[in-house]
Amino acid sequence: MIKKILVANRGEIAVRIIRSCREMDILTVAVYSDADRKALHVLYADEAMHIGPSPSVESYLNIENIIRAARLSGADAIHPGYGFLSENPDFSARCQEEGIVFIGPPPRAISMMGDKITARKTMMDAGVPVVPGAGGKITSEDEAISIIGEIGLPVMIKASAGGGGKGMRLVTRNKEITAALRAARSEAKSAFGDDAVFIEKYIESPHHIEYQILADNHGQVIHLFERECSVQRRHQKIIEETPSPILTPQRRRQMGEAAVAAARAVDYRGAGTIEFIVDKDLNYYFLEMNTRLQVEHPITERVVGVDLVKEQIHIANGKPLNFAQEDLKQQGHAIECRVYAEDPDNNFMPAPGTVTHIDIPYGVGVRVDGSIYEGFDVPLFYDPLIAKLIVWGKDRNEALERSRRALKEFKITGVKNNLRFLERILHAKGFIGGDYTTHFIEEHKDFLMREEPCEDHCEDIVMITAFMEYLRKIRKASPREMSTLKNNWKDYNRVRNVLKL
Amino acid sequence: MIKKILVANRGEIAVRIIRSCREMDILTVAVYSDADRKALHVLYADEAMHIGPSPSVESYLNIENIIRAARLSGADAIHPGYGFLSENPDFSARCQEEGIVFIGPPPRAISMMGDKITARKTMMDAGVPVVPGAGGKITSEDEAISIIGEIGLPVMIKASAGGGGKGMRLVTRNKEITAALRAARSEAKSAFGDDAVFIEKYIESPHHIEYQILADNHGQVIHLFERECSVQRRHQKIIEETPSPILTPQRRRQMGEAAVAAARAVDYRGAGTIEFIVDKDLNYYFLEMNTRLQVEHPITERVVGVDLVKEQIHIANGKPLNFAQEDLKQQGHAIECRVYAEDPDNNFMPAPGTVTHIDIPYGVGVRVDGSIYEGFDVPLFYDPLIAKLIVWGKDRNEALERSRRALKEFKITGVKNNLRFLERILHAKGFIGGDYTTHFIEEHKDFLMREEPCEDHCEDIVMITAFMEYLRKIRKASPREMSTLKNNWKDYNRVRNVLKL
Amino acid sequence: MSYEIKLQNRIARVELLSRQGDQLLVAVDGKEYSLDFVRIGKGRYSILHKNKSYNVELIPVNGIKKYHVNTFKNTYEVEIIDAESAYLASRHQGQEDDDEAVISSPIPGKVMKVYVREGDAVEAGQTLVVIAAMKMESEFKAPKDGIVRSVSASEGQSVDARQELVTIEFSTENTKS
Amino acid sequence: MSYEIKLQNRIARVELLSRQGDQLLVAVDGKEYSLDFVRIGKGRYSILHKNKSYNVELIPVNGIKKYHVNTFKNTYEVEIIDAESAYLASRHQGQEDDDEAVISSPIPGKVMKVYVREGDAVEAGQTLVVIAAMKMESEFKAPKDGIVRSVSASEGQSVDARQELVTIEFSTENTKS
Repeated sequence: MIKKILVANRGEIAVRIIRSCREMDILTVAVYSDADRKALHVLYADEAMHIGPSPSVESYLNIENIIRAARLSGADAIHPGYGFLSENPDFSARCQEEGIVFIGPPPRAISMMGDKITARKTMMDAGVPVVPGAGGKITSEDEAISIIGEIGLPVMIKASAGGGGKGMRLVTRNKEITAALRAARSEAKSAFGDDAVFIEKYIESPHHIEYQILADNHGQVIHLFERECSVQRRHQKIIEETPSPILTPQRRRQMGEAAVAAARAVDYRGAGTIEFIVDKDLNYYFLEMNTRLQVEHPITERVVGVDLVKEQIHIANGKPLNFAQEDLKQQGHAIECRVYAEDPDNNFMPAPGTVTHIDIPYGVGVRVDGSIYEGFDVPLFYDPLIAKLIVWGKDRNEALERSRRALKEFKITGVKNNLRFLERILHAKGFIGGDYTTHFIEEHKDFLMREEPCEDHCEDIVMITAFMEYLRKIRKASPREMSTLKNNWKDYNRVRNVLKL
Repeated sequence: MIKKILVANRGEIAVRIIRSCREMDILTVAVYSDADRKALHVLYADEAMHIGPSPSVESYLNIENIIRAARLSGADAIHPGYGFLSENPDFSARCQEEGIVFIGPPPRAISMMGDKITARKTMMDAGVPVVPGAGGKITSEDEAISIIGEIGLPVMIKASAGGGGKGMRLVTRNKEITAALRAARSEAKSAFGDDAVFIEKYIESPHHIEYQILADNHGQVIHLFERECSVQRRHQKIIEETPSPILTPQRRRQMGEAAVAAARAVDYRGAGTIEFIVDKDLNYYFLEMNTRLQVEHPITERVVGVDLVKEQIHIANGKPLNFAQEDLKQQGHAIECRVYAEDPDNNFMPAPGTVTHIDIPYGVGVRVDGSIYEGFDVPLFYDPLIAKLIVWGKDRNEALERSRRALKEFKITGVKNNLRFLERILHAKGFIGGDYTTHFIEEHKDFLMREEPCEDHCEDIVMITAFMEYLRKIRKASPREMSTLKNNWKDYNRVRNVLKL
Repeated sequence: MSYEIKLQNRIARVELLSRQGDQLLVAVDGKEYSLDFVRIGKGRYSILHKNKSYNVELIPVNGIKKYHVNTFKNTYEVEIIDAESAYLASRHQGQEDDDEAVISSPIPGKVMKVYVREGDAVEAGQTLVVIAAMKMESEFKAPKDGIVRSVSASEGQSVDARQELVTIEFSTENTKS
Repeated sequence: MSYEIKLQNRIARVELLSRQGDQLLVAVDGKEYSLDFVRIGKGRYSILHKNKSYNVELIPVNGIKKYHVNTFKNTYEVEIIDAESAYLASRHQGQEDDDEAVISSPIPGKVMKVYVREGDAVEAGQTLVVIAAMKMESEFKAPKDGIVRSVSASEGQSVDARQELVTIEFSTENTKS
């Protein structure tokens, strides 16, 4: 049984993992880079160990330093969180060698799902639908052109080793093929050190829908239903919800079965996510598998009623899942809003800085997972995600209304952030309707970027308040101005009194 | 349809009601006494109106002032919260006269349930079990003695108009009867202006279990299952949970049916609670009905998945309930801990003061409803309840573990409070076992009041930190001391260096 | 640089031995601690000691010598004893065992019951008065055996915070000093 | 006692006409407001105006004249314009329409792409460089039409915050001033 877990991550996910460990009476070891000595996960863990300079390659991605920290602290398991080393098969293998439990899948499953072409082939063999396209890596232009002829335009050219939108090119016209192919390969080369690409049918009006799965070491694989993740900007998710507003019960079940089949095909263990692309007719295609916990896992936790981090630890402990597929149900509706330290007025550039003030929403149906506190410097080295708002309602409408209420209460000062932008999304007709695609943000840019007008006298009230605060401060500084003011009051009152006579 | 609600209350419940109104796009009017100008409900509402001096009789209990505030603000409905005017039939009637919707039951239901003897008789007629005892008010001593003879000792003598433990006396021996009777009557007289008492069989090892009910204006009455409220001190609830750890499915269903019958017997409308006393053999007896929302309603909201304030407003709007009894299920387990501004080291005396610092718990399964903020003065005029921690888990064990985790994260400084006492309760074997009675606190006093020893070096670390903070401050004040310190360092380092040679 | 520090009932001498940036070497009653000591906000510190992570929050109580202290697990009262405090403490020592007690309520309220009269002999723990305040009734009891010297509270009366209610003169083995 | 206050793009004169305890009478560009005005904490105010409840939080930005302001619904930037600020603002007026722009990244990162060379003509909105920072790639674009005067960034290079990447000289109808 695991007694002490080293959390090889930072930010909200490290804090979130430590919370569940605490509830299970498991000790935790945080690791930190130079930039993170004051980070919340360091403060919150039982122990903390320094693992290197601020750039993540030298700290959170440094396998040797993390393994050393685990050995020195006597941790018997490592939880990798998401990002960083979570999908690195070498790290998983290295933990095995060291006799440290890696809370995640075995190296082989990570490797098989990490390479898009292997994954695609494995899924086809397992009968899981994949997007029509080429089955192997393409290295010559002629081959590419003939394949595109077979599939038919539009197509998407993708880096074989890729992710995050890098090395991706959409081709809608014949004359674009060569240029797009070259651009994709050069981008793939520079981003991943590998210029192999593959070609897929481009899905118009696509929905990004993913399935949470859990697989134990005793042959049981179940899914915990879907998450709708189509609200994206630059392939980065912003708002997720579950259940998906577009799925039918029948399609939900079919896709769940496909997700379980996909996980079984790589002999998966632990928690993972099967991402599907779904077209407007609800045809679904395997996109990729994330062999780790997702940022958006809390909406599944809320609607299915399962603590996924605890389940990961139970599985790592060799315990069988203590529920079967038929025990699980979706109860109500949950929405997650991701709060980023970024500047909506400056092309959503990451905006690190010092948090001077936070108001966090509370009350019925509201969960907040975050990593900031007043006085904290959001470092510029890492992902700008600083908090997640997870809201539950008995149905989608209540979840929406409650999310709006909670976002209104949510204030972060000192660090530019997307809170007001998130509010705008929840007021957009396209989102309220529920049938939005991954093009949603782009298509609604004008509405989403518009400033909400100030109602009533609020601007005047704001100016008055700033004025009064300023008076307060200069009075403290110079008592002489005070007496001038008093004289003014007298004069004014005299005038008023005269008028009243 | 209600468009603007005046919330005739203060504290956490006022804030909680406003939250649901906001989610429904209903405007809110807060009311406040002199002491409450800076209270959170005033800050949080859309509008706020002053209704009188600090003592509640002159403000929150002042019907005229509240009605005037409702008229001036154009509110079309009043939500009374709990306490104050929530169970005052005159207030409910007065709202009706004024054409203002009272969000609560009609005056008749409040009156019938407000008088214990009428309530008892009504319940007996409706076939709801009541505690064996006298059916009417007792005004002579001889009558009392003969009735006690019939019921058999032990018995409880209770003020007919009472509540909150006032005018209550337990009699276990014959020779105590006269003295107890006199004491109860005199206490009843002074507390309620009425010395009528009644006599009931005293239930040993009693459990306090209550049922939440909802009744619409279309004849539908349903229950939302039970809450176990046996952790009490001086008849004041401290921790509540649902489901009750002692009920069997069969008994749960029977008591639910009895609760619905009880509400039907007074033609109840809105949200209400039927309180039962349950003995060790699971015999249950009607105790009283609270014709309003309860402090502990959030645990029902969490486990049943219904926002009770919204349901109250729907019912007040004349809408039929949009779920039937068979649609409702208990999902997982919820525990509420009540945080009071009180001094555990001084007999739990209410302890008003200024909140200098708060750390509120977050994360999976945690809800906080509160009314304090940093800098807020907890006034001494009102109930010392300042926050409620509501925690959900997939089963009782997880809810317990998570509550402990959340309580550990919860810190309130500047105002003495019972947070550490609550933590002790959740570690008490008697509570963990689940079969605790209303005598729990009394019986476990020694365990609950014990200080948790400090592990490791934490006391030394605390002293070092205070020391360093003090140095920091005196250095700012007198740079001269600084130089002395520097010399000391030099000396020390010199010594160290010599030793290393 | 060293001071005596009082934590609850314990007094220890704390001495800063050396400091290099965030690295402290400190002794508490001679026991040495090597700490990574970082200030994360006003009165808030993060301390790593042998990799263990401690968070300590200090909330000053009247001035700079007394603090409410929160750690993750406990809360404490801590006081810095320097020359001036030490002098005050020594002066106060003699008065610790007072021979009488004035019973008063820390908060305003209404007197519900007065159980004693002037001249009554009372036992430790015996209820003297009942005050209703903040929706609760609270019983005020005799801290030791003694004689009621005066009763200023009357039933039904409203009382202010710290207003005298009852004064008890304690009985002692060797009678009065 | 009055000052000009700037809120986003609006400037108004705010004048305190009278004050009785928490009751203020204030004019904003001559429009009178009667307010119940209470300070609830550092930079935090509760204001009742015709019963409407407003909460305003002011977070100072460098000194006492500039604030980030949070209300329940919006966030603003507000600046007090007194004699000194007014002078600075007038001095700055002439420079507002600069004839060149230095493109730099607000945060450190790595140069992924440089699309222009010295002497290139660029159009408003055209991407000049791509910087990877905080896990994101960001494109830096030309704010107006112009000519690239210098390129200091090279692909693969790490850059500091505010380090010059590209300088653009803007094209203008009436050429240079």
